[in-house]
This record gives sequence, structure tokens and C-alpha cells, in this order.
Amino acid sequence: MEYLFFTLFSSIAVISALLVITFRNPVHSVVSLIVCFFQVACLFVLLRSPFLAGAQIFVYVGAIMIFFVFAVFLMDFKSSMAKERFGKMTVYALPVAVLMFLEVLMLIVKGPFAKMGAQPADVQKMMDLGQSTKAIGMVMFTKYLLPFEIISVVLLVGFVGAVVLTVKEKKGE
Amino acid sequence: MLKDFLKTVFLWDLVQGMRLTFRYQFKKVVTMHYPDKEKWVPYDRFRGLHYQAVDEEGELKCVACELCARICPAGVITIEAYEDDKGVRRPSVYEMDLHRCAYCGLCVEVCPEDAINHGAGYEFAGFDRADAVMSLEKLLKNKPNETDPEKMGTVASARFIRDKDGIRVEEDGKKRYRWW
Amino acid sequence: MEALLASDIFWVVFKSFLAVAIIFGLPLPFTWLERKIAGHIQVRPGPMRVGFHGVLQPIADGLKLFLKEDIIPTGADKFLFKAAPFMALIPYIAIFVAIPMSDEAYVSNMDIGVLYVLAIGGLSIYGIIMGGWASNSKYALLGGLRAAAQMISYEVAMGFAVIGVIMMAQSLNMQDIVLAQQGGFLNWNIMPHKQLIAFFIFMVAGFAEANRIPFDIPEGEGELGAGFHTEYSGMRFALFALAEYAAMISISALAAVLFLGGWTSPVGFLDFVPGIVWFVLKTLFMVYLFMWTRFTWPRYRYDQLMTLGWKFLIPLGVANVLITGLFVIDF
Amino acid sequence: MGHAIPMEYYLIISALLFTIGIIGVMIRRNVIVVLMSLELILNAVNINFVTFSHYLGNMTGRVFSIFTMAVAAAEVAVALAIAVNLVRVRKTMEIDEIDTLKW
Repeated sequence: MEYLFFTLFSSIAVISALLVITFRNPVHSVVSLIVCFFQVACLFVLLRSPFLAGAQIFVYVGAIMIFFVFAVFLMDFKSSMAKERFGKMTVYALPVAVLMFLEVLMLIVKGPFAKMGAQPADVQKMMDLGQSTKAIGMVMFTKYLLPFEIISVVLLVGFVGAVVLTVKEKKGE
Repeated sequence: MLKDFLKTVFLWDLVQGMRLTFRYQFKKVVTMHYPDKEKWVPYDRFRGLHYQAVDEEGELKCVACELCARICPAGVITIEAYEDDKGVRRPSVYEMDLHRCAYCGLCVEVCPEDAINHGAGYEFAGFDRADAVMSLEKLLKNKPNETDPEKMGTVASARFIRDKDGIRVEEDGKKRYRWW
Repeated sequence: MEALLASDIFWVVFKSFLAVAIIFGLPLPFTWLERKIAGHIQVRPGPMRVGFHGVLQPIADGLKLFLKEDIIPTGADKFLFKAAPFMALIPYIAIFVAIPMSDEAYVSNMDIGVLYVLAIGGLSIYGIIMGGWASNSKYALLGGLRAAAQMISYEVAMGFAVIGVIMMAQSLNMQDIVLAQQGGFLNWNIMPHKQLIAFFIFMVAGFAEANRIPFDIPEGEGELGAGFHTEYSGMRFALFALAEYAAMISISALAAVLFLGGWTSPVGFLDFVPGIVWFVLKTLFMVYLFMWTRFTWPRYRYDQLMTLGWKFLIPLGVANVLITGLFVIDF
Repeated sequence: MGHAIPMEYYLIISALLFTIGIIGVMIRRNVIVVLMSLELILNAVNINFVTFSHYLGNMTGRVFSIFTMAVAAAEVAVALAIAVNLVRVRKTMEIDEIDTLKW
């Protein structure tokens, strides 16, 4: 059962990710990226992290992708169409990327992670922990309180920066 | 001052508006149930569907003088005349194409014989373009205005009828009340 | 058969179908109800001709819409144009899955119930914005962009309102939130000593999320034709209308759970009434509030709407969270 | 309810998404699509974080994926602001044509 869902979610995620980089129209790319993020959220559920799945949908699908949609709509549509689907670098880039993927694959299959496996007793505990939102909150607001605060400052700076960048200066002021 | 402030804080305007519309829901409805249950009886002065008047002997009043056809700004009326046995001009064809008619009443005003008149009819929707072209027979059949001043300007109870003769709304005379 | 009844999967599928049926079935009586309420507020009877007092009117309307031609404008993005109405409707069905109707009648009792509802509820905006863009019409695009701006702004306000409730219950789970409001109407979150401000923010944001008057500027028939669904006709238009009603129903149900105590009875001696009856009554009341409001207030202007959202509701929401935090904390 | 799926599967999916993101950054010239590919990369990293957190029994990975999301949100806001400005000033979305700094 779990395998079935895993296959479904992951295959849709990969296919839609491929579509993101092949569509000529940026709006179509945005839609397939939304699908991809949604599937990743589903994978998070399979990984027993419902809170993260909710956050993924809330932040990525609900907020970040809206930014993209807005940006595409704000730009002139005809100029937002890609002139050519792929750039000149495709010939060099593809082999390099595939090689890199193969390397990572070797690392995963043959490397230290494969031997590590998972400790069954711990996993049961972790599943209970992961399902409760409390556990994440406990770690985030005690051990990682300082990073949390810094992240919020980063967010604030980011949004102020975005506003500053996009506001048109009024003449005469 | 304090009262105004409190009203602002507790959104008193919104509450008042909601209260008003809530009360309105329980008022008696004021609309006329037109085709199903009730029907409006127009006044004498109402400029509705035209009709051709007849005199006491049942003879057509129209003498086909064509004044109405001349004065009509939209060219609604077509008249062809003939001379009957008594040597009087009568219309052989008297057609009104009501698609173009604006119910301005000039034809009625100009008629020297008081033959063409405005009637009380206002239900002249049809399923065919030909329905709106009034021949002499149809004009003779059209209903003249209500003459009883008691009935004028009232809402009469009526029935909606749909049978092989078509669709119409007929008064059943059970109830009648003044609109104003 | 017994094995089927005993299996979890069967029940999950059955309940999901029930949720879908509710979302698809309820809008029919609700359109009739809305038109009746509209009529009586305007001192007229509303639909009267089809069936007894017009109860069959929605069926006639639905038939008409489904039999009409499905027009796709030239220059429209065909795939997105066809998909947009479903994108607008499906999230609300998904929301309904997480809302507990009583202590037993729920499809899924999620630990992250409220977060799930907020996250999924934000997705229906894609249907609206994509529908607006794919129509290749300036009115539709403007309506879609307005919808996006409006829903993003008000989602923030709604989130702050819900955080207050979460802090009271100390849980994201809907069941826990309802259980925290047990024991008569004095314990409901709507009471002034609990979360009245949050309820106010939630309802205003809910009106905006559901694109209902006074915040229906994405449609704005006065200035935008019909906004994002200007180019839609027939069945797809009906789906957008369905999505609007589904939004109204799910936000009403959510308000009933979060603020009106869900399935708990208002006073102790009425405990014998089944929980689901209370839930339905409360939801119906909220739906009535939606309709009542629609025919009371005029539409907001676009800038007024943004001012209300960002300069009033969100600061109020933050203040509410801070005050709630002061009272909830264990010293 | 065991956890039947081996950890490697999730890692492979994450690696696939990561590679697709890298390819997208390298071969696409549209600034919006390049930004979207970046998001894809960040998401692949998130999957890795959560997978390790789940299988190795440590909450830190989950917390960090939340941080990643926050940083991604800030990054997208700034990056899209820059992109919108670029399109306004240079009237193009092709990143190859924005090469004034190469001189």
C-alpha cells in the first residue's frame, strides 16, 4: 500500500518537475511546479511529517508560487514566452548533470547511507514524535531559538527589500 | 462624544444595517403575483393595445380616411380602402405592425371618427413575428378599456392559463384590491 | 460483505464520497435559500413558480446551465481554461474532509487539522487566477489578479485569527479544539472573554476568502463584467458557482467548529440531542449570516478592501495573539 | 504499519529532483523558469532533510526544512523583485541578454 502511494507521488513529482523545465510558456511551468510541490508534500506525509506537509503546501504552494504567478502576469506575456526552448549550453550541460546524478546515485546505493539503515526501535519512536506537532515546536523553540529568530529577521529583510526594489520612484520627490 | 466612540468601536452602523434587513424579512411582500395569482387592471387613460371601435349598430366606425396612417411617425398602419354597398368608404385592409409602434397615441388623437382607440391590453408578447401584426379582425376583438371606475387601477385575482388557445392570464373576479 | 464493512479502506472511501456528495448536493438548496432570503429582505417573495414556493428552481437552473453550450474563447489557453473550475472547487471538498461533524462523524481526524484546512483552503485561488488568465480577456485577468491579492491578504488575517483559537486549545487537532470548548455556550470561543475579536477577524476574512459580498471585487460585475468568470459559460460557470457555495459552506462549518463549539450543545440539559444536529444548526446559522450580509452591505472598493485587510485586520489579529498569549501562558 | 520503503528510495527521488533543477538552471534562459528550477533544488534538499530526520531519528532535519522554507520565501521575494525590475528596464526575460556586468 505504502509502496503504491510512494510510486504514485514520486513519479508524478518527477514528471511534473521535468515538465517545469520543458514547457515554453512560463505559466504552464508554474502550474506543473505547483503539482510537483504538492506531490513533495504528499511524500512528507509518507515520511510521517504531517506538519511539514502542511507547511510545504502553505508556504510553497500557497505563497511562493503565487509570487511566481504574479511575476509572470506582471510581465508582458509575449516577452515572457521563451524565444528558444533551450539555450546554447544544453549540449554541455546535460552530460554534466547526468554524470552528477549518477555520482550521487552511486553515493546513495554504495555509500555510507546504505549501510546505516534505520534502527527499528528508534523509528517507532520517531514516527510518534514526527506526527506530533509539539515535538517540532519543542526543538525549534528551545535548541534552535536563535536560528529561528535570525530566520525571521531574514524574512523581514527580504520582504522589505522586495518592496524597495519594485516600488517605482515618484518624480519630484 | 463617548457614545460616538463606543458606537465606532462596536461597529454600531453595521449592527443597525443588519437589524434593518433582518426586520424586512418578516414584512409582508409588496410585489404583485402577476401571472400566477394577480393581474393589474389599467386606468381608462392607459395607452395599451389598440382596438377598432364600432357604433351602436355594430358597424365599423372607420372610414379609411388614412389620417392615422399619414400621421404615424413609424409607419405602423397600412390601409387599403373600398366602397361598400351604402357608398361609404371602408377599409378592406387595416394592418398595424406593432413591432414598430411606440404607443405615442397620435393615430388615436387624429382620428376624426374615434374609430381607432387605445385599449387596456398589455399582454401582447408572442411566439411569432406574425403575432404582433394586427389585422382588422384582431383589432376588433381586442379588449376596450375598463369603464367601471371602481375597477380601474386595481389588482384583480387572476389565473394563469396555458391551453391549446395559447397562454393568457384571465381574471377570475374572486378578489380585487387597490394598489395604492 | 462483513469483511468489506470491517475494512478501514472501505469506510475511508465511503466517508470521502459522502463529503463529496455533501459539497455537490448542498449548493442546490442553498441557492434556493439565498434567493428566498434575498427576496424577503427586498420585500418580495423570491422564486415562486417552479415547484412549491420555487423549491425546484435550482434544479431548473442547474439543468439549464448543464445543457448550455460550453464556449471556449479563441486565444484562450485551452487546458488551463478547462481545468480552472475544478482547481477552484476541489480544495473545498478537501477541506470538508478534515472538519469533524461530531465526535464520531468525521472523515479524517488529523493532528494538523487546522493547518491543513488553512493550507488547502488557500489553493482554490489558483482556480480563480488561472481561470482569469486563461480566458485571454482583460476583465478576467484583472478579476483574477484582484482575487489573488485579496485572498493572499486575507489569508494572513485568517491565520492570525485561527492562531488565537489554537492557543486556547493548545492543539492543531479539530477534535481537541472542540473539546476545549465543551460545557455550555459560555465556553465557546465566540464569547467575549475568549476569542470574540478572533471570531470577528475570521468572519471578515472568511467573507473575503469566499469572494462574497461585501468583498466580491474579483467578480465586481459593476466594473469588471463578471470578473474572473466573464468568459465562462454553461457547466464550467456552474462549477465556479458551486465553488463559491462550497467555500461558503466550508468556512461556515469551520467557524462552527472553531468558534461556536462544534458539535457541543449550548446548554447542559440539551445534551441528549445528537452532536451532529448542533453542528448542522450552527453551520446553517453561519450560512444564513453569509446570505444576510450579502443583501445588507454594498461592495467595498478595491483600495478600501486592502486598507481594511492590511491596516486594520492584521494588526488587530497580531494584538489578539499577543493578548491571548498573555492569558494562556503558565506563570 | 511498518516503514516498508527503504531510505534510499527517498534519496533517489530527491537526487532526481535536484538534477532536474540543476539542468533547468543550466539550459533554460528564461529568468522565471531559472528561479523555479532553484526552488526545485531547494525542495529536493528539503526531502533529504526530512528523510534523514525520519530514518535517523533526529528532529533537527525537520526543523531545518522549515528554515529552508522561510529562506526560500525570502529569496523568492527578492529574486522576483529583481526579475520584474529587469524586465521593466531591459525589456527582456532572457538571462543571456542581461550581460552588462561581463565587460
